[in-house]
Amino acid sequence: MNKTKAKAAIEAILFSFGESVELTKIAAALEMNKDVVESLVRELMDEYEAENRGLQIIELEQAYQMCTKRAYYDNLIKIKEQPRKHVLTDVLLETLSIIAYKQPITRVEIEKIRGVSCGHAVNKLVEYNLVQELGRLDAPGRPLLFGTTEEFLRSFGVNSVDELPVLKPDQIDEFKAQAEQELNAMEQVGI
Amino acid sequence: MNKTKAKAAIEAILFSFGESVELTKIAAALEMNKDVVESLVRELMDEYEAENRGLQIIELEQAYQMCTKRAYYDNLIKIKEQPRKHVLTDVLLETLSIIAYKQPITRVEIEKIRGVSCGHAVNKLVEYNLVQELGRLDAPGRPLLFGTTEEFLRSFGVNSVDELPVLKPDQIDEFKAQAEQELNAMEQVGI
Amino acid sequence: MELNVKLDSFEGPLDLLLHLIDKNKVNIYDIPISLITEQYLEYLGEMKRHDLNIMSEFLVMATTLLDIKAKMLLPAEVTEEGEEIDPRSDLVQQLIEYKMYKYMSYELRDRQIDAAKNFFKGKSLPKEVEEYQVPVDMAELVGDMNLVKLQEIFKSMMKRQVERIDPVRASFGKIEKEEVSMEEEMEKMEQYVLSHKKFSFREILAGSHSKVKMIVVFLAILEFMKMGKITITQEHTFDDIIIESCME
Repeated sequence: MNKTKAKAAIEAILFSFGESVELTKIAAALEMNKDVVESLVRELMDEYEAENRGLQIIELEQAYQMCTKRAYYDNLIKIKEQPRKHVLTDVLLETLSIIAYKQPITRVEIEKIRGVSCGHAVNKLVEYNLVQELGRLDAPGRPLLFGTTEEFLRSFGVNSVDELPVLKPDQIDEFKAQAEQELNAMEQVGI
Repeated sequence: MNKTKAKAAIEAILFSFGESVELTKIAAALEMNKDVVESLVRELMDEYEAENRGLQIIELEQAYQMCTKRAYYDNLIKIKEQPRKHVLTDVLLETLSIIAYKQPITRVEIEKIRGVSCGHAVNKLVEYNLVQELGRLDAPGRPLLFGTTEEFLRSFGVNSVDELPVLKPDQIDEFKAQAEQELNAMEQVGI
Repeated sequence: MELNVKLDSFEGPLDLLLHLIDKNKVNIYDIPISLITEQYLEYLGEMKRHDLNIMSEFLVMATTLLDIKAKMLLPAEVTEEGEEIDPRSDLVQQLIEYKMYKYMSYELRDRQIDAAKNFFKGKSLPKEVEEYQVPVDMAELVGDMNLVKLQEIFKSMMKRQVERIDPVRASFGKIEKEEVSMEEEMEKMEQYVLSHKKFSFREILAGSHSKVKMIVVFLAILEFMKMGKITITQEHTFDDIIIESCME
């Protein structure tokens, strides 16, 4: 199968399945090497970026999914209802952001950061399919570990948890240092 | 909205519906004249004909639908094939062995031997083409009779059902005697 | 200070503290602990008391604040390197981390609003693909199963069927309630294990004419396994289970 046809086949696959399709599955369907297929998908993604295309291909941790470009939301919403996303309260968002950045994380650890209990919030997030159980921590009581789902990536427009905006746990110190610097600068100018 | 963007919007619309969308609906979404939209859809249809596209747009009485090009059906089928892995579970093997040695046999008789229902197992074996319906028993309710297939003989390396090593009636008596002996032995030690 | 903000609107004690720090325009690294504690307690006084769960979380923080306040009055503790330990440092750390996640949660909210503008679609496989039945790979399905094994399965099943028909009870005219005590069975089993050393699971179950007794026997076996008094082995699926004594 030549490159052009392979890309056309990838387009056909992503379109007809609608949901996210894992790279390994696409590779098997094309009977081609995974790395080659990955580079083809990337080429296709770039081509979709062109102005004359209304669709885009998003990446969700080693899987790909086709969807419309945000720019055409206004046209689409006139004739099609967008399935309602769950409205997340502040509590849910806070809990979710802690899970997203610190996963895998236990409930106790989340509670330590938030200073309040969060069993209800975690359950709700699991119910909304934004958070899932990842197994159990090898520690006394074998507490459950939580992490984010693919639906989380899709709902928040993130390719992978590694690509979450800015701050990562190890950046807290950096953040602190920065704040201190600003503080000193302010003190110097007498604020 | 310029022509390029309008076509991109049409692409987004046809994609998100997946099914056929009436021309009037597309025109409403674009807030453009129906005739103009029609000519744009036709242009888009032509563009989709290109070799590098895996999709096509088909016309259905003043409506349009985006779908996969037939040439890529095989790739789609390959994805469908991937997750399936067939195994003969214990339940299936038990049921199969009863059918093999007691054929022709009704479902009720199989259930009598296994002590549990087996409708699902029998259906699965029929799906795997190891078991087939042989007709109906001339009894109240006219229950179906099941037996093994040629595929079964081939897969298990038998030339004909007659070659199946059969359990003789006196062997069952032997089992019974054995069971009683064991029982007596146990009672002697008081269990 | 005005108390026009209800406690209900805070996510928790840390949230309230951040609000107070912000409101007083003080530096998070140099919290005027007396002032903040005082204001914090004022809020707490205004709190509706009906939800004890929420209340208790706020109270825990209040004690932490009072504890810090007390420590601030004492001479500072010193680390091995001779640095003074700020009693506020743990709280500051916690506040900063919390603040970071709170900030991130706003960022996530924005992203969710944007991402909701992408439309996805469901599966729309062509009919031919949808109706396609995956052919079964017979070689893979049958695997290493063969006629001899199949016959073994059949035999063991016929045997089980015979065993299900209770030969003793069938000869009785009436049904008697059987009292089964776990302790008694354990004792009997222990003796049996001692006297037999090696015996079959089926053999031992055949002596149990009631479900309750079977369950108790089974539990006794599990218990002995747990205690390490016996080991069990089974060569193949459907084979009998062999129980061996480990007791001296």
